[in-house]
Amino acid sequence: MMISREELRDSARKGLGSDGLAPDPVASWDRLVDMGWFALAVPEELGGLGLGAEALAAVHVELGRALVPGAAIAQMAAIEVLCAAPDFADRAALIPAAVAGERIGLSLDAPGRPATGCVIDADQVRQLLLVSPQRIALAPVLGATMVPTWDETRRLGDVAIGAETVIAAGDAARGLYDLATTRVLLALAADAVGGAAAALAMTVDYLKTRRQFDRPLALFQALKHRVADCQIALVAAEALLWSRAAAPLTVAMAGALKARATTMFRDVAEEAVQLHGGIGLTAEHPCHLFLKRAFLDAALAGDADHWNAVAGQSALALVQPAS
Amino acid sequence: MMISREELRDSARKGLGSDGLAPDPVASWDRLVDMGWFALAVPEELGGLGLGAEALAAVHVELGRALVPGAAIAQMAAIEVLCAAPDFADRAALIPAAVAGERIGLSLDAPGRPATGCVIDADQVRQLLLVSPQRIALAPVLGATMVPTWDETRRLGDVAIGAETVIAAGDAARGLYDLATTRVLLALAADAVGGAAAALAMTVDYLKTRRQFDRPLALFQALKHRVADCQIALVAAEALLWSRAAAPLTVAMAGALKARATTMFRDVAEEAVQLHGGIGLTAEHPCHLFLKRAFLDAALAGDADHWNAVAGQSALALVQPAS
Amino acid sequence: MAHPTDVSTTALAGLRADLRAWLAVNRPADWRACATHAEFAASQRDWFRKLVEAGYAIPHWPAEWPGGGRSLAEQKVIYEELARADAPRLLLSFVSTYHAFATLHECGNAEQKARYLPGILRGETWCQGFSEPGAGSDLAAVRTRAERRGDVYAVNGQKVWSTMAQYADRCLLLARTASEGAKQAGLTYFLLDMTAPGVTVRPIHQIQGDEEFAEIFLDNVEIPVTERIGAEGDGWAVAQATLSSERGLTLMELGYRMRGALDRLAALIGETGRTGDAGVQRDFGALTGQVDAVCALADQFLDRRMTGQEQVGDASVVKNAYSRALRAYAALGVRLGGIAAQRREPITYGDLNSGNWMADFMNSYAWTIAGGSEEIQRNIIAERMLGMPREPKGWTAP
Amino acid sequence: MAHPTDVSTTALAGLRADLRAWLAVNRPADWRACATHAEFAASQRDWFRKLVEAGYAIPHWPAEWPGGGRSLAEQKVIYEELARADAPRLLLSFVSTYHAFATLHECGNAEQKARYLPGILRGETWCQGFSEPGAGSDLAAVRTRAERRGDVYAVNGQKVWSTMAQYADRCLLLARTASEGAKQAGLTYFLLDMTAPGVTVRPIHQIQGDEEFAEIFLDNVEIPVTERIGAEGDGWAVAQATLSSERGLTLMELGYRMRGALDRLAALIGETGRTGDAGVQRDFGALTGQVDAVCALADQFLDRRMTGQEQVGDASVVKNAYSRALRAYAALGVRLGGIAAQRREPITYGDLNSGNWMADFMNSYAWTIAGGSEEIQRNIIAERMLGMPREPKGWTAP
Repeated sequence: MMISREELRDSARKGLGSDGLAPDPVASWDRLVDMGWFALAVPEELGGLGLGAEALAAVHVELGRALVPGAAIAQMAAIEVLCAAPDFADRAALIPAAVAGERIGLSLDAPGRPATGCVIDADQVRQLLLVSPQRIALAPVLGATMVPTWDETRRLGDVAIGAETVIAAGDAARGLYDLATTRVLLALAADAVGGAAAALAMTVDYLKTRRQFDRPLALFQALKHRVADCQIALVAAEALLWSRAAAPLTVAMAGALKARATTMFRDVAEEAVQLHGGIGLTAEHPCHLFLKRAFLDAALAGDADHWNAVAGQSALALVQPAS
Repeated sequence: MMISREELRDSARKGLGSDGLAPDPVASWDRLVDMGWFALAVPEELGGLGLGAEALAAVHVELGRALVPGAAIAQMAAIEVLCAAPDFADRAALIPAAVAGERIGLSLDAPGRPATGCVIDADQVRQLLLVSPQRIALAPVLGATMVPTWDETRRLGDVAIGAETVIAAGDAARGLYDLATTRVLLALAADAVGGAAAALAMTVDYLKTRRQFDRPLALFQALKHRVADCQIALVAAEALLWSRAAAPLTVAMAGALKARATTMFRDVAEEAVQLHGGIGLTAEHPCHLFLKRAFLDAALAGDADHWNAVAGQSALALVQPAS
Repeated sequence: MAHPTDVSTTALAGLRADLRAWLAVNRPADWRACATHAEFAASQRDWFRKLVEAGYAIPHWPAEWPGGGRSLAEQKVIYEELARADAPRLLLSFVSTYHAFATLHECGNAEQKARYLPGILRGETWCQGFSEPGAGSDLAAVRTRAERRGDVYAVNGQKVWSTMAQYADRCLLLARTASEGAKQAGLTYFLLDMTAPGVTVRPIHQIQGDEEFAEIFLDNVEIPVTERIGAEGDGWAVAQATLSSERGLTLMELGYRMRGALDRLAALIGETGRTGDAGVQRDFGALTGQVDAVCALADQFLDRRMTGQEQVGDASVVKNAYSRALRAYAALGVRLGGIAAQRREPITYGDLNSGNWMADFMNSYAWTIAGGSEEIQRNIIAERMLGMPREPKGWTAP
Repeated sequence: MAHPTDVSTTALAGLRADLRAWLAVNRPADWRACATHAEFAASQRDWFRKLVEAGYAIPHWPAEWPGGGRSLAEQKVIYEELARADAPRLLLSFVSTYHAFATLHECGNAEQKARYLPGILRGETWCQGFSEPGAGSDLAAVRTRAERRGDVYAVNGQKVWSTMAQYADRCLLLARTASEGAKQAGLTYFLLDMTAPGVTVRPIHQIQGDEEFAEIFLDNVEIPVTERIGAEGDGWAVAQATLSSERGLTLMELGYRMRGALDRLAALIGETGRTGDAGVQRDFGALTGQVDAVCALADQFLDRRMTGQEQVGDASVVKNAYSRALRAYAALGVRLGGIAAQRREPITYGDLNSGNWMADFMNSYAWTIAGGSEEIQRNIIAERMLGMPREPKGWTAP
C-alpha cells in the first residue's frame, strides 16, 4: 500500500488518542468520517484512497485498541462491496454518501443469526446490505428494535426492512460474499489484536504499580509468566494477522485467523480481569469493557467453533488419506 | 469393607516398598500372590476376602504409585467375573488357580482394539476371558506375538486363541460385562491416581533439592503455582475415585472417572518431565516411566475421547430439552 | 461450635425427610425474579425469618438456641436439601450467622453476646469490614486508623468488598491502633453500628450488573470502647476466629447446586441442536466429571472435618477446584450460547449458575478473586501442603 | 556476517529455481530409514558434503568462501526450499557452520581461523561444551576448571547436553579459570580436540530412544594455550558470540516443516475414521491456525532482522510459540492414534514431526527444555519485553 501500516497507525492514534477508551459514539463516528477512513478501500477512480486489506487491518487494530464504538467494520465492508459491484447503478450516489458517514448496515450470512438480527447501531442505519453466497441485496430499514448487549461499546438491534433490490446473484454474488466475509473477519481479527494489546498493556502497568506484601505485583514470578504467555499469544496472532492481510485470503483462512485472534483476545481479557483482582470486577474500571468486547468479537460473524471446523474440514479436504 | 483403605495401603507399601520403582515383573507378580490380593474380591464362601471396589482401588493406587509391572488389573477383574458366574462349572478349579497366580488374560470389548490384541503379558497368559456386552467366553491361548510398547512397565501382545467356551450370554453377559468394565476402569483410575501422586512427590522433592541462580527451584513462584495446580487436579481426581468406589457404579460413571483420572495423570506426568528439566529427558531417570505409563493408562480400555463422549451422551439423555 | 454428637443414620434420614417436606411447602418459588438488588435483599430477609421459625437457620449454633446444636452431619443434610430444592442461598444472613456469631461466641464478652446474638435471630444483619483498597489479599496491611479518645475510638479509613454492606445493621471492623512493630500486632477488632455518624456506604457496581459488594467510608466515626472485641492489638487473632467460622459447608452446597444446574447446559445443547456434536458431547461429559469431582472433594473435606482429619491447605484445594469448575461451566454456556448469549438479559441475584451465561461467567470471578485469590490459594497449597519454601519477607523491588 | 546486500526478487527466484531443481535430483530419499543414530550421523556427513559441493551449505559465511556471501533473504530461500523438499535437517554440521564459525570469525585470531575454518568445509564437526549437570539454564554457574600449567591448561569437569558430541572432532569449551569476583568474569573459552587424552564421551539415552545428546567427561585434559579464544576471563563475552550466531532461520525452517507435516495428522484422522467428528475437525482446524501463526511469526522475525528491527525478547517469543505448537501437534497425534500409538515403533532420527506420535511428543521436550527452557524464555519476555522488574540477585532461600 502507498500509506504504510505505521503511518496509518500513527495517524489513528493521533486522531483517537485524546478521546480516551470507549469514546462517545457520535463524536467518534464523525472522527472516522473526518479522517477519511471510509474512503480507505474506495478505488482512486471513485475518489477514494484505493488501499487494501493491510490498511483496513491497521485501522481496525487501532479502533480495537481504543474500544471505539459503532459499526465501522460493517460500514467499511459494505462500501467495499458496493465498490466491487459496478453494475449497480445506485452506487454512484450511495458510495459518496456512505463515505461521508451515512450509515449502511451489513447483514452477513452467519451461523446462528437471522438476516435482520444483530445489526450494529440498527436504529441509525438507513439501509441494510444483505450478503449471502447466493445473493447480494440492498433494502431500506423501516424500523429497529435495539437489544441490550453485554458489550457496552457496540449496540445491537433487530431491524425491519422494506423491498429488497438485488445487486448481484450467482457467481457475482459469491465473489462479493467472499469479499465482504473475508473483510469482516479480517477486521474483527484486527479489532481483537488491538483490544488485546491494550488490555495487556493496561494489565502490565497495573502490576507494576500495585503493591502487595510489600512489593509490586510485577515482581511475582507466577504473574510474570502469565503475562508472558499473553504476550506470546498476542504477538503470534498479530503476526498471523499481518501475514494474512498481505496476501490473497480465502474465507476459510480468514475464518481461522478470526477464530485464533478473537480466542486470544478472550484469553488475554480474562487474564486481565483476574490479574487486576478486585478492581477488575467493578464497572468503574475499564477492564471489563475489554472482556465484553472480546466476547462479542468472538461471537460476531461466526464463532471459533464454526471457523475452526471450517478450517479443519478445508485442511482435511486437501489431503488424500494415506493408503 | 472390613479391612480399611488405610490398612490396605499400609500393607501394600510395606510389601512393595523395598522393591523400588518399576520392580522385577516375576518377583512382583509372586508378591501379589503372596499378599493374597488376587483373593481380594473373591467371596468368603469361595475362600477369598470378600472385599469390594474400595479395596480394589486401594490396591491399584499403590501398584500405580510403585509402577508395578504386569496384568494385575486384568487378573483381578477376570477372577471377579468368574466369581460372579455361578453356572460356569470350570470355575471351581479356575478361581483357586488364578488366585494362586496362574495367569488369565482379559479381553474387554473396547473401542479401537481387536478382541485378541493388546493383551498384557500375552506370552504368559494361559487362557483369555473374552468380555463383550453380548457374550462372555473363555478360550485357551495358543500363542502370542509380543509388540514393543512405549510403556516399559507393561508388556502388550496379540494372542492366538483356540475354541471358546461360552460362560454367559444375554442379560447375564451384560451384567458380567458391566462388572468387568467398571472394575477395569476403576482400577485404571486408581493406577493413575497412584502414579500421579508418586510423580508429583518426586517432582516436588526435585524442586526442593535442585538449585539454579543460587536458590532452590522450589522458591520460584511460577513453578510453585504449577505444582499447586497438579496437586489440585490430583486431590480432586482422588476424591472422585473414592466416592465412586464407595457406591454402585454405572459403566458411564466409571468411564468418566477413568477419563478424568488418566487425563490428570498425563498432565501431572507431562509437568513432571518439564519441571525436571534436562534430567527428565534421560532414560536413566525414572521420570519418563511415569509419562509412558500415564499415556498407556489413558489409552487402555477406551480413551478420554470415548468415555467423555459416553458421559456426555448419558447426561444429555437424562435431560428433557427446555421448552 | 456445634457439638459433633454421634447422630444416627435414622435421625439424619428423619431430618432430611422433615426438611424436604417443609421445603416443598415453604421454598420461595419466585426468588429468581427480583428486579433489583434491594428487592433481593428483602426476599432474603423473608427467607431467613422463615428458616429461623422452622429451626433450620442456625444449625451450627449451640443447643441453647432454638434450631441450634446440630452436628456437622446434620448441617450437611440441611445444606444438601436446600441445594436440592433449589432454595435461595443464604447470602444476606451469612456474615451474621457465621462470622458475627463465631466472633462473638469465641471472643466476645458476656455483655456483647447478650446484646448482639439474639438480634441476629431477629434479623439484624452484619457485614465484614476487613478488606481495604490498598490491602487486598494482604490483611495485615490494613490502614484504617482507630484512635483512642477517652471512652471512644475515632475511626478513619475505607473498607471495600464488604458483602451486602449497604443492607447491614452492624459491621465486624478491623482497624489499626498502632503502627509500630509487626503489622499484625497493631490491629484491633471492633463492632461498628452502621448508622453511626460518619459511616457512608456506597454499593460497588459490578461488571455483571450486581451490587453484591459495597465500600464503607469511615470519617471520624466514634466507636465506644465497649464495642471493642478483645484487647487492643488482638485484632489479628480475633479475625482468625471470624475467618475460620465457615469451612466447607458452603462449597459442598455450591457444588451440589452446580451439579443440579448442569441440566441448564444440557438443555442449551438441545436447544442449539448440538446434541449430536461429538466434540460438544465430550466437552460436556468432561465438565460433568469435573463437577462430580468437586462435589466428591467437598464431601471428603467435610467428612475429614467431622473426623478431625482436616489438614492445612485442604480448604484451598476445594475452593480452587470449585472456582475452576464454576468458570468452566459458565464458559461452556457462553460458547454454546453463541451470539444469543451476548444479549444482555436481566441478572438473577444470588445465583451463580443462573443460565444467564455471560453474567454467570463474570460472577465466577468473585470466586477466583475474592476471599483469597486463586493465586494466594496456590501459594498456600505449594507452601503449606507440599512444603515448598516461602519467599523471604525481605524480598522487595530492586 | 553475510553482507545484507539488496538482492533483487529475480535473483531470489533464480536461486529458488536452481535449488529446487538441484534438490529434485540430490535430496536423499531414504534419510528417515536410518536404523541407528550412528547411521544417521553418517548420512548427515554425506548430505553436508553434497551441500558444500553444490554451494548451499554455508550461505551465511563471507563471500570469500565458496557458497558464502548470501544475504539473509537468500538464506531464507535456501531453508524454505530445504523444508519444502523434506530434505534432512542439518544437525551434525549445525554447530560447526554456525557456532564454531561465528566464534572463530568474530573472536578467533588469524592462526585459529586459518587452522579450523577450512576444516569445517571438509566435514570436521564441532560440538558445544557449555551446559553442565549443575548449571542447566544458568550458564554463569559453569564449574569445569581450567588451570594454567605453563603452555597448557589442565581441564577437569563435566559437560552435558552437547548435541552429537559423540561424533564431534572438536568442541567449543567454556571453563572456569578464576573463582573470585563476578561469576561471569571467571570464564575462559577454549577449542578442544575431542581426541585428546582424558576426554570421554558418553551418549545420553533419551526417553524416546534417540541419542542426540552426549555427556563429555574431562579428566586432566591438556589444552595448549594457543587454543584459547580471547583472553582469560573473556569466556562469557565469547560465548555470547557463539549463542547469537543463529537466530531465526532454524525456527522458520522448522515451522515450515511442521506445516508440511500437518498432512500426517490429516491422514491419521482419515485412517481412524474421524473425518466427520466435529470436535476433531475443530481441534485440527485450530492446530492448523496455530502452526500458521508460528510460520508467520518466524517470517516476521526474520524480516525484522533483515531490516534491523529485531528487539530483545523477539527470539524468545518465536521459540516458545514454536515449541508449544510442536507439543500440540504431537499431542493431537497421540490422542487420535489411541492404543495403536502406544506401540513402540523404531524412531526416525533427525525428524521432529515424524508421525511416530509418542516419539514426537517426547522429542518436543527438547524444545521446551533445552537451549533456555520455556520458563527462562518467559522470564525474558516479562522482564525485557514488558519491562517487569527482575527478581533481586540477593534472593535466596530463608
